[in-house]
Amino acid sequence: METFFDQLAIGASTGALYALLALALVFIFRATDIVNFAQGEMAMFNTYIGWSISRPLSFSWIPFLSIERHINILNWHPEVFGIPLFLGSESDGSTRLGYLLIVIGTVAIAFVMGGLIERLIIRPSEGKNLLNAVIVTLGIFAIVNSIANWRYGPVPQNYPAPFKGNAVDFGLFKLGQHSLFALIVGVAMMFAIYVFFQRTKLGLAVRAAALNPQASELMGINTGQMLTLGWSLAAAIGCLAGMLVAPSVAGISPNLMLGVLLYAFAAAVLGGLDSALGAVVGGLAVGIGQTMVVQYIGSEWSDIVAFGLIIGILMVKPTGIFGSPVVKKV
Amino acid sequence: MKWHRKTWMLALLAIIAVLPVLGIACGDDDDEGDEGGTPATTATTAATTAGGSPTKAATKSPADEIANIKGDTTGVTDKEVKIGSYYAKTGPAAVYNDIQLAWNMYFDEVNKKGGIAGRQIKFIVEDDGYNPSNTVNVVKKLVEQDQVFMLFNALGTPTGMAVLEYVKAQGVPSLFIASGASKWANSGPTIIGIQPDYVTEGTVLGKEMAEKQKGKKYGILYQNDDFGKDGREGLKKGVGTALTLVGEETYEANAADITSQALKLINAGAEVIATYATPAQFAGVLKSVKAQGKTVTWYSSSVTASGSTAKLAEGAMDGVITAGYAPDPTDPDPDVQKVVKFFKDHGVANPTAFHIVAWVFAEHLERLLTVTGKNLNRSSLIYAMENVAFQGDWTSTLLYKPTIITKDDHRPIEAMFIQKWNQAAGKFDFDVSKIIDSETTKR
Amino acid sequence: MLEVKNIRAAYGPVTALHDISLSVPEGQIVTVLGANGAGKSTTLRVISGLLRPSAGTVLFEGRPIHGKPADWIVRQRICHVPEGRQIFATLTVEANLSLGAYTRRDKPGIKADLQRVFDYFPRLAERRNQVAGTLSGGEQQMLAIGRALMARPRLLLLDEPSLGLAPLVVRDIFKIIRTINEEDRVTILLIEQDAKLALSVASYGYVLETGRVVVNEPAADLARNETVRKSYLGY
Amino acid sequence: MKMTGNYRQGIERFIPSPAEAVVLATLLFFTWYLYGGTGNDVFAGLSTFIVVAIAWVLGVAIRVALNDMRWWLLVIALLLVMAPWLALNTFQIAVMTEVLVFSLLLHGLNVVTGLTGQMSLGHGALVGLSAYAVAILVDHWDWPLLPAMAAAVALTFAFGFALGIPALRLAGPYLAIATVAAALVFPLVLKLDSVQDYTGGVQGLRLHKQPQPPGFIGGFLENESIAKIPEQKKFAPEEVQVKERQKFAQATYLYFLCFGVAAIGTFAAWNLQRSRFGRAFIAVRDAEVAATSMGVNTALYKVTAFGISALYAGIAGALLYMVVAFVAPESFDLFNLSINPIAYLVIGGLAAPGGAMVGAFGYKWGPEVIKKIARTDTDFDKLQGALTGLMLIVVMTRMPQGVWGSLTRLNSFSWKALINETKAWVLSRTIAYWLAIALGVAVVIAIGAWFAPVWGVFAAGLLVVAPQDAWAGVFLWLRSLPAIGRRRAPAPGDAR
Repeated sequence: METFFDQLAIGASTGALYALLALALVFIFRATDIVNFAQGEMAMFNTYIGWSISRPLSFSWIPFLSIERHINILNWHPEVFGIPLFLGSESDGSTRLGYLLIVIGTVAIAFVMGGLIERLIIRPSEGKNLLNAVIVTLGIFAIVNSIANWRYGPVPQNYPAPFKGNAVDFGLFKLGQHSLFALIVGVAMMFAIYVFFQRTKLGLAVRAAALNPQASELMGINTGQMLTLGWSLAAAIGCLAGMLVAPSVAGISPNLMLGVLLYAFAAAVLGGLDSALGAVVGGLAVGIGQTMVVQYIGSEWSDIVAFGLIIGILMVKPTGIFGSPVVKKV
Repeated sequence: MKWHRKTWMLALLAIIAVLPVLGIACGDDDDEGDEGGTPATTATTAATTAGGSPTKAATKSPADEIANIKGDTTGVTDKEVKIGSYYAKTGPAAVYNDIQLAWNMYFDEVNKKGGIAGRQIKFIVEDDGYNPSNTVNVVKKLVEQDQVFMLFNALGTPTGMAVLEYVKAQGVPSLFIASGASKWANSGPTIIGIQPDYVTEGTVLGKEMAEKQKGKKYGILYQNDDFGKDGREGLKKGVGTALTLVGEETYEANAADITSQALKLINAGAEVIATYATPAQFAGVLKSVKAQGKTVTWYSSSVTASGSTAKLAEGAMDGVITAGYAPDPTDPDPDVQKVVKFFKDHGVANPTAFHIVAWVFAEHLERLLTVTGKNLNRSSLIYAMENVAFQGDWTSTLLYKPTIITKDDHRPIEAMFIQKWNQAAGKFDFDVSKIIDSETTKR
Repeated sequence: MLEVKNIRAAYGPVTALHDISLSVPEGQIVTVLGANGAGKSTTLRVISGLLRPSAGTVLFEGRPIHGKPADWIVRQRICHVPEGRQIFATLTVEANLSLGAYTRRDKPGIKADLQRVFDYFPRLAERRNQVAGTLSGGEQQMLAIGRALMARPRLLLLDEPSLGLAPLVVRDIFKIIRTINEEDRVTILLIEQDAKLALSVASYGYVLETGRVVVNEPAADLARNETVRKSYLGY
Repeated sequence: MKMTGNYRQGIERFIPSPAEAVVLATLLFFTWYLYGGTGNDVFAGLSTFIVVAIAWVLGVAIRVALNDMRWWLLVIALLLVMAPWLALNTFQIAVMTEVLVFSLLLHGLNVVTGLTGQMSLGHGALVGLSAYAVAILVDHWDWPLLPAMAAAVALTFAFGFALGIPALRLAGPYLAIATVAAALVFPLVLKLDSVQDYTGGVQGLRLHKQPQPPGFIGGFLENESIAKIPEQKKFAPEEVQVKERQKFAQATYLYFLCFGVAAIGTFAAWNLQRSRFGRAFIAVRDAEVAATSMGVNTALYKVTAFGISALYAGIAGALLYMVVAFVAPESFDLFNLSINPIAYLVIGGLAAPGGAMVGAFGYKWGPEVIKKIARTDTDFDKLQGALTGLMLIVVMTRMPQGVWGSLTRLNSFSWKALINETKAWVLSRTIAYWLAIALGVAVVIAIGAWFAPVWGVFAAGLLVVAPQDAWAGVFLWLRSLPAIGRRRAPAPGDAR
């Protein structure tokens, strides 16, 4: 039984990572009706940006300001559970931005970049064949991947995890602190997305713009802005996902998301592409399913069974477990 | 003029009738034609490549003999020699691309000093994305379009396997292949690997386990490809019956997380886990197993034996035992540090173990080309490699034992050592006197 | 209130409107009649900003609105109930209605208007939590009109509200259209195939033929007009 | 196919349409690339300019001389027949052979995606299934190649029908992911310990005996006046030359084998589209419910579409194994054979046999050209992916119907209309807008100054993949950008 719970815990922590990216996929699908293949790569690139700003700070570019004096100015180091929020001193004496600042900064950059991508690349291809938009996202995939490969190199880099301590003991099983954090973020995000789409006017407008752009314009909704907002928010969610994936897979590399994206797709589809709850449930199901297959069937069967099951479930429920049925129009 | 459907059909039927039908209809008799045809061509090649050297070797020393061997000089001029290679520049295997960049830096330096025997060394490195069907394409391009003289240090086992027969049939030397498959050692004169093969390496690691961990239970965790499967084979051979095997687990190269496999082994009672995994995955599993509060002794392949893996593992690598054949950049040895400085001077911020091995590989090629000298052709090159260049005590500056290559021994680097990562000191601990010449472990 | 002057518009190479001018005085119902393809819907699309005219002007209270984006025009409180209703099929009735009030910020006002729409269309109140796609054709038309009312329009553009509906339902809807016009003082530009019905509520009428205005007269005169009677009224 | 409508008059006759320019520039770039053009020199960009200029002139010449698309087809067919002699070496013949093989795969995809509107991202598995079936039959049971290929194609065809059944229940993205799952599982199954004896596991399977040209054909092709050997080997000893000639004969023979099959396949695809079947497929795509009510058995047609496309994929797989003579699980990764073909099909042009041909050409040659451009610096070759992505995006946004689609709509492009629209667009913006753009440009330039290579790569990429953007001004692209904060208000002509 201990084995079972151990595997359950590991599966849940991998599943949490799938769920995070799946949430971004669900978000963009609901907001724009597009299946975004570049979601993982955008997340990867934004994570790299997070990585760049998390490196030791150098203040040498500020004239007439010694490092010490500068740090004294910002010498306010509030901590939550031992994580420096704004600035932290490392054991080697260097100063880094605190985790909270890194997250805020990176998510902000991701938000802007998502919007820019929508405006500059997706917009011109809009209103044509849906397949075109999908191919454009494949193009973004290739561009982002190769720019990351070129700027940062293929070698994995260390990425800071907010919680580094030992696993939390739940009696039956232990869950790594970071995995627990990822799970909590995932569930919180799921609720946030639910509230955004179901309970806010803006979320409703975003959905309407995706459902029927023309009618939305007649409601006074600026559909262009809604699409941009959808991409921005999806990029921000993906970026959060990337920042949580990177520490758990031992570092960030341009291929960070290759091992996650397909499972995230599987998770999103399994749960139903338009359901945030489905993304989380699907992510956990895929993650736990994989570990259970490793434990009880054999490791070489893990992906075969996982993907086979997804096909099987889709046969029974064609729009995933929580997905709403597709409306066929005449 | 109007094109009716009939016209189209007639035109197409004509094509259909003339070309493939005739061709395929006759396709069956080429069974015999082929048997007859291929040996004939091979015979011609053999005549050109061998050049009658063995008979004359008796009168002159092998070194003098090189100058007289005639052979295929494709890709060689007086000023330049064109050498091809393929690496993955994208995808998960792109981490190894640093090796190629590093030996390019090495030869840039050589070229600046006038090249070798008056020739500039020009590399054409193609990107195959570690996909064997792409490799077939890029090697065809290198051989048939770019007309390279030879292939050097091409990356990968599945990729190499895909083109092995083609490269052999074309008579293009493919030397010092960057892969630890045991197959290279017996694939004919024109093919040779460079590093200790994974079966041998696994055997060395397994013997170490048999010695130090006698009577315990162990499990194997390996990547589901040639690399992992060769390693597994060697490990099992080396361990023999000294330890009890509780399970073998595998994972796909792009897996995000392989902790589940490790936990299965630990929960089955394994006290020792031997892994054939790549650095990122290995570091990940070390970290999460540690976070789960489980303790286990890790043995791992030379692929993960580097300070950068330890960095990724964030302290969880302490005490991991690996096999190795080249030093890590963290090694304080002055020769190693000189090489590290060389790469730092060439704009590499953090030279890794890849840069070290690239240096070693490059030295081998430089040695071979230097020994072959002015009369460079495919036959003389192979002759020089098998009979002159790596016979005595020539040792790469970064290795501990001489490299030996003969006609019957196509395993260049064979000396290995066992090392243990020391987290506090930030380097590997190992005993130079205890270097295992895997010559002894040869099958 | 609305002044359309010499507009011209095209879909690709096909010119749909050659030269249309019409005006809608405040507080009245103006109807546009015409056969299929005469350019009625296109005229409305130009007014509501879904289509940019290639020439001509559209003035709303003396200010030009042509070429402005649709969502800006909605904020001038010109609401368009499009042909084919265009409701959000997968959203609930209530969500559809609240989208109608997207441009408004006054919560109490929205609430009151919601109540008013439910008063007009009690069927919608019964089905407020139902997914709009499951409503019947008549209910969907009610929803589309109700949704437009949620924006508290000053000018309402109605495109064929009777299309595909049972005669009884049509009568109900036209009753409400008149109420909206009289009680809420909403100016209405109505497009209708059923000329008799349209002329019964309208005060002024235009007849379009292949993208041109051929007749414009007060509704009462129009009903008496020989050609109109022959081609559109059928007697 | 005959170009109809009012033919362009006056000065406009001398301006190639965007699609035409792209195709011509690409063709010319190939010529330049094949015959000793150096992508390695710093002036690659400049050379490209020259090529584009030549393309322009040639475009005008072709437009004036031939205003009938059918002649283009004839020229293309002729070029294809001549390909082994136009190619410089056997490698290029081999690539052309693969172009033919892939055109079959794309024809198949076209039936499912282009005609029937079902997105399948799992065709790699079908290709692999067929290739492996041939390999196992030949390797394990010593079947002769030809019957093995026939059996494999039949097997794949049957399997395709089976794959079509899930398609009945799944829609859009769900179907896409289900097929992705199938494509992912396929190579993993090959590596299972239990089937390793047959599939060769990770090592894959090799074809030891590629078909040799039979006696007289071989003799003909090896003939000194027929066979081509590489420049570098012209002065080599006789036996080397003989060997090169044999290589040429072998490569050419394989090429024509595939040419025959591809010709039949293309013809069949072209016919299929115009047949009752093709129209039914399109009906299923465009209005499924309406089609059902008109008595079209949509289920049957969907499954048939999958079956036909599997037939094509099977033929492609069997030929691929014959040509490459090697299969391994890693060959069937998701992007290589499942996703990229779809991307290139859409680039070539959906729902048109010509589109599949163009797509196959781009699929095999695009990366070669991009490699050529990218290798101006060791650092640049890492940006190959970026160039490919840029090409996808530019084609998809500028030519939504694909290259072929744009070619067949040559007349709808009007230079005058473009200028008018651009003028209107410029005038409709405010000063603040232009200031914002200027600021943006300044920022981009600043970044460009920082990582200078970006400029070279992107400019070269733009020049080659979208010359119309390069000279018709970035305007074309800017025009498609919306005003700040909103979507472009629909212009007359935007069919909504």
